[in-house]
Amino acid sequence: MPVITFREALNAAMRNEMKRDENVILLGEDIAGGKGAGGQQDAWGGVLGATAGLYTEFGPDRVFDTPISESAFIGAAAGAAVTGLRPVAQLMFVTFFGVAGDALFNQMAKFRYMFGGKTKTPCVIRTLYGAGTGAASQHSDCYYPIFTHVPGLKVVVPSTPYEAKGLMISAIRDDDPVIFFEHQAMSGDKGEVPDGEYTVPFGEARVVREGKDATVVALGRMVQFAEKAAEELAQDGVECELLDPRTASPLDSDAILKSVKKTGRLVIVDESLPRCGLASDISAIISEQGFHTLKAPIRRVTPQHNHVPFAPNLEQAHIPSPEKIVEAVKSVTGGK
Amino acid sequence: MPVITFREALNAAMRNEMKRDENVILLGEDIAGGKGAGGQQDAWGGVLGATAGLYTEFGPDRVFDTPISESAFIGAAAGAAVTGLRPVAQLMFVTFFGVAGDALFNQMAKFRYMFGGKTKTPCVIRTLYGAGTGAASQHSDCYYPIFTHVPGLKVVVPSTPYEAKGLMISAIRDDDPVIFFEHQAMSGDKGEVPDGEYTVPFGEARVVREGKDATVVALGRMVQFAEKAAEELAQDGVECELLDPRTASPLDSDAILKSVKKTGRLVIVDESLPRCGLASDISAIISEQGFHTLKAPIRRVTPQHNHVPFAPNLEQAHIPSPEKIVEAVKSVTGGK
Amino acid sequence: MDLDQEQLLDAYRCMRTIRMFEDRLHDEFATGQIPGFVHLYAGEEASAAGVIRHLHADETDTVASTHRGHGHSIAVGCDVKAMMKEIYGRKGGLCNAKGGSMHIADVSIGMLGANGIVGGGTSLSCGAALTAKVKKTGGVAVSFFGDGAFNQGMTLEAMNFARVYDLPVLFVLEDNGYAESTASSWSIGGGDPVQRAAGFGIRGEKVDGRDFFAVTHAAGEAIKAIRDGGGPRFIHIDFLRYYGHFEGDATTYRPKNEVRDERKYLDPLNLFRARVLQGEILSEDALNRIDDEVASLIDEAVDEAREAPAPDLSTLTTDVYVSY
Amino acid sequence: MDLDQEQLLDAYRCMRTIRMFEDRLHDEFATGQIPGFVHLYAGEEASAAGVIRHLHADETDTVASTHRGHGHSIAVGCDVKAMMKEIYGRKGGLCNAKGGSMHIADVSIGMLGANGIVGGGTSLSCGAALTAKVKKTGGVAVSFFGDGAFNQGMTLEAMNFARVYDLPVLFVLEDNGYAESTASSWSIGGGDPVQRAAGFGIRGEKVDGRDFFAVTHAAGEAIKAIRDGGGPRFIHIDFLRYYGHFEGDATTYRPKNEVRDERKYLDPLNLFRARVLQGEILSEDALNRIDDEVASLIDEAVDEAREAPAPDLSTLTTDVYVSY
Ligand SMILES: Cc1ncc(C[n+]2csc(CCOP(=O)(O)OP(=O)(O)O)c2C)c(N)n1
Ligand SMILES: Cc1ncc(C[n+]2csc(CCOP(=O)(O)OP(=O)(O)O)c2C)c(N)n1
Ligand SMILES: [Mg+2]
Ligand SMILES: [Mg+2]
Repeated sequence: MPVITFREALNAAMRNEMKRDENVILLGEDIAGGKGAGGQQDAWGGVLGATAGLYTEFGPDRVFDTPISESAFIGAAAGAAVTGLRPVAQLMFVTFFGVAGDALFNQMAKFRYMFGGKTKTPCVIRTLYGAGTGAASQHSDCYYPIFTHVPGLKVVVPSTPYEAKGLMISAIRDDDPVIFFEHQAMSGDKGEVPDGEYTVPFGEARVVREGKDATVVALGRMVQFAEKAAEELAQDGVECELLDPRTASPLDSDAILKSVKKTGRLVIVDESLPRCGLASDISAIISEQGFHTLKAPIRRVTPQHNHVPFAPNLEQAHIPSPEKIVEAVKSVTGGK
Repeated sequence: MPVITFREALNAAMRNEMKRDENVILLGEDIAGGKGAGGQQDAWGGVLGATAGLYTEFGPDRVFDTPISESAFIGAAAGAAVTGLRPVAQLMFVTFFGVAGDALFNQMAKFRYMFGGKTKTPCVIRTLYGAGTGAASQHSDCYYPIFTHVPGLKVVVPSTPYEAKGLMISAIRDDDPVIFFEHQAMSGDKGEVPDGEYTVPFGEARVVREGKDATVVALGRMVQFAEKAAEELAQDGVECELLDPRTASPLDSDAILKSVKKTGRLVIVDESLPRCGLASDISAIISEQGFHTLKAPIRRVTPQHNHVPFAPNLEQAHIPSPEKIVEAVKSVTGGK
Repeated sequence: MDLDQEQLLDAYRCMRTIRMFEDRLHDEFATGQIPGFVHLYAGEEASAAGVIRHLHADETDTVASTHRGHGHSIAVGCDVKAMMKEIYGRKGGLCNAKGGSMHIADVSIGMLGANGIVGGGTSLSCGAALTAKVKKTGGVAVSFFGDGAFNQGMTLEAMNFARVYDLPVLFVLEDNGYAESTASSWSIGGGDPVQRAAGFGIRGEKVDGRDFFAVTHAAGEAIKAIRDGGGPRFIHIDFLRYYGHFEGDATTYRPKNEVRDERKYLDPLNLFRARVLQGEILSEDALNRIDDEVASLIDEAVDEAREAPAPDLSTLTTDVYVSY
Repeated sequence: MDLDQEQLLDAYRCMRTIRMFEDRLHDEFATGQIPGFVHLYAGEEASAAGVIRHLHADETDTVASTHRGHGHSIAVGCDVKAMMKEIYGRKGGLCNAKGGSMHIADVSIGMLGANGIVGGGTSLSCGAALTAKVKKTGGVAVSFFGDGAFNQGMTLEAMNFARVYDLPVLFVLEDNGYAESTASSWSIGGGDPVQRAAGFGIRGEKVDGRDFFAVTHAAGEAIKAIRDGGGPRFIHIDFLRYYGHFEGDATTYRPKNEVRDERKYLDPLNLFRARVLQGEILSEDALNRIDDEVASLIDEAVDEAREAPAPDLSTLTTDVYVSY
């Protein structure tokens, strides 16, 4: 199978859907690049290159570079979606939701409900998130819990290039607004990705690894850290069952419950912040529904309640690490 | 003790602080009212009247009606706070955070951290929240979990006029940005409130009622519903210990843990949405730290994962009710 | 006058329906039976009627409205009875009683919704215009917003966005003198909305909102230019709202007698009648007949709304997603 | 020319410090030792130097900056060595290594921060101006923002807000030709920023950003008018950035030789030198001495930054709140 990067996988998914459905359009800042400039057109392909070449291939009526006007173009994505297009818009970094919040939370998320089910809003908002690149407090947030909180939105947090491609195709075909989180530190990560089209479902957790001693739930970039931890733990005889929920909303709580029923132990690894974060959310759901199967407290491995710092050593200390995951799993399995 | 409304209690707190400290200013849409108009000035005193009379008393250099420009005036509050004022700005309804999100989450919340502790941002953002008035999806949200998620902000959710006055005085004197949630359906609620100045602390839960059978945590408007439920339960011999955390951030998890140690049971009543909401957050913290004291699963009484509907019967069904609280408590105390 | 009799009668019916709908809601609200916030459009009828009559009846032309959305909804052609049920929060409401007054919508005919967020509709119109552009439908997106909304960054961003892509958007500033209790003469820095639009490269014009003929002339010209591919246009419509900001507003911020005089001398319906009667273009009978028909329609709408049951409780959690 | 020798030397030192700081960072970044995003200000020196020299050294006058904030920070008087440590992410950084290049600030001298959010600083300036107004400090708040930021609703809202309260804000549009790879000639609808400002009732002027003297003259006049109580002003400064949007940008969107020609013929430092030497106002020696002094300062700053230790891990969770 071809080995390509995360960004190439996303690119392939968007290209596939743009070919398949002429209602799919792209919007965002410098997603082509060079708009109005005297040099090369399609010069950027988005800030990390995931949309490279799509302007050249599909032209200016399908790929729209925008001014720095998030509320206008995210709002336009919502307005275009209810009137018949399937826009894929990029909110460059999720932190910038601060300037597009109305369109995201109060318009696209609410249309269908407020209008009594009489409309649909098929759009995808791609956005970069996550720490690890030295981008500091205003370019490293993991705000998917905020989007998960709000009904009407679906929230996708892919963990590998394979997943990213299949989930992006699903997202574009979905009839609801989907917020698609791309970890900036994973953009160059490589993985096996088939050439053809395929979808990966929403709301169905992926069993990354089977095990009987403890359930570990991780999503996005944390999946690879949890895999490392699980390998290390396996050497000590602790077999983790690792689940990747793929989507934070909808959440496949059944799969987690099922696994916890088997293992009796749950560790949730999440790069988002601890207060009202996704780890808390999963913890609450599982402890409510799976209380009697739990043999130890649910442990959450998350950053602490602070913003993402700039200095590399602080930043690394901020992010959950394989070591912290190992420690957390051991604490619930009794050190074994 | 004088009996006054929630709105009057807030008014008294702001008046007190404006007298005490000339750096306290007010900003917001129609917080005085009549700006530039040919009729009465100070005609509104804010959308629910909480700032009535303050313009007349303190004048145009302390009370600023604003255009409908939330990002400008909430951002201005942040900028004024770092340069020496103590602004109290009103984001009319918390749903409107969508148009002021940047100033709230990415500026005021992050300054101190990003600047290495070398500044402080003493400002208060007052905001209306909550269902129950038929205001529908875009005027009824309870988005305090979103603010609780973000470090650097303090989040206050008062439950009575007495609490509101003391917490507002604390908020204005606080050196960090404080988001102050006022339930729109409680604005006319009355309670005993002393005339003089007093503060109510952040991060210290109030024991509303003592009991040994189950701990009930509720905040904001849910406190009165939980009190009703507790009275009803007491008639059936179930004694609830009711805690009002007062502030969602900081959260007094110690007080909750202590109570749960005694009762072994926890029900969290929260008007905010279930996913990544405050009930989930409290549940996760207590189940992690108090696992071995819990005799039953933690139950959350919250709305379901949908927006606030318009029709009164749907809206009532959406909000947690005393009946649902009674049922939840009984489910964890074994029906007793 | 380039409208034929039928068009004139339609325009009058539209304005009269709006007026009676709003006047009646004003009375009904006072009885305490209507939940939530209600913002009435009375006094502003010539804007909705004069602009929207230039749009096609299908969904290719669209309207994005505001919290004060009844007038636009009626002019687009929303079912008046279903609107009334919606506002009463009853089963059969246009949005199944989930939206209420502030969220009335019928996307199937291009009515993209009233909006609880001031300025929220302007970017939606850019999106609808993008659809028209990409699908080459020839459609125009009309965005109505108030004087208060004109100071909201979203609105200003949307104007620039529409300009750089030459989107077919008509921006209509409904300047009714106030945003809540704040005077538009104060809140709009510089005081010249047409100049502000020009600052985004958008040509605009100011019209007297009491004069249906002035409005519809300006809108017709602008919409034609937009359909011809000229990109966005702007109209600044100037008038006064008759009622408070919302029902319940004591309106003490207004100069005494402001509304009394406005209603007496400058009522757009009276001015319309005077104009068409003076020129003997329409008969008084024909106009009165419309008044009667509309009165019956509104009576029926209120009766049906009052009698309609509340929506089923099972609908509380439906319609959040298409699938989940 | 209304600047005395000392003022001219100061201005030159400011520009030279910025240039050398940025050129050096460009080289250092290439070595891979600097984390995160770095946006360089080279080519734009006359703006920071020409505007900020009119501000008082204390905290009553303020500057809100952008992601491209090194130049403004240096001009305000931030400690250059502490800035360098900050950018390297080391102990002793101006923001204790928590902010990095995009968040450099020193509020104690009125530098309200670089800003990772495009347009984020404009409303902060309104707040600083409010402080000046309420406390009657006579202070002026300068808000720098780029051509991209000029299309961001927050910026436009802030301009209106400043106007309606006559706030002492100077809005400085630094139009360096591009927002990332997007040309400002395309993104700014209407193409005339001064007219856009006029649409908010704010008087503005366009100046050539290569010409320090033109900039400082325009800024001086505007700041004087603001201090005299005239409310906000606007300046549109026009130039080109020399490096990519951020370090690592291949800049293929630029016409070939655009920067080469710009540097060769229009470098603001060269133009400054030519002007003062031609008039024999300053000696070449004096200027060269400054070049040498600045070169040493930057060398030392880089050496010290490289040698400084990483910040203590214990600081990860501090400084979130004053108290919690
Ligand atoms: C973003 C936002 N801010 C504030 C409000 C509260 N609000 C509702 S209507 C209104 C006044 C709107 O004024 P204008 O745009 O002139 O419209 P009008 O009511 O006059 O029709 C305000 C402030 C809101 N709904 N949304
Ligand atoms: C709200 C927001 N949108 C997008 C970005 C990403 N971004 C960072 S700098 C930049 C370009 C800014 O252009 P301009 O304002 O002209 O400033 P310049 O970089 O040219 O100095 C963009 C799009 C951001 N930081 N914030
Ligand atoms: Mg108005
Ligand atoms: Mg630029």
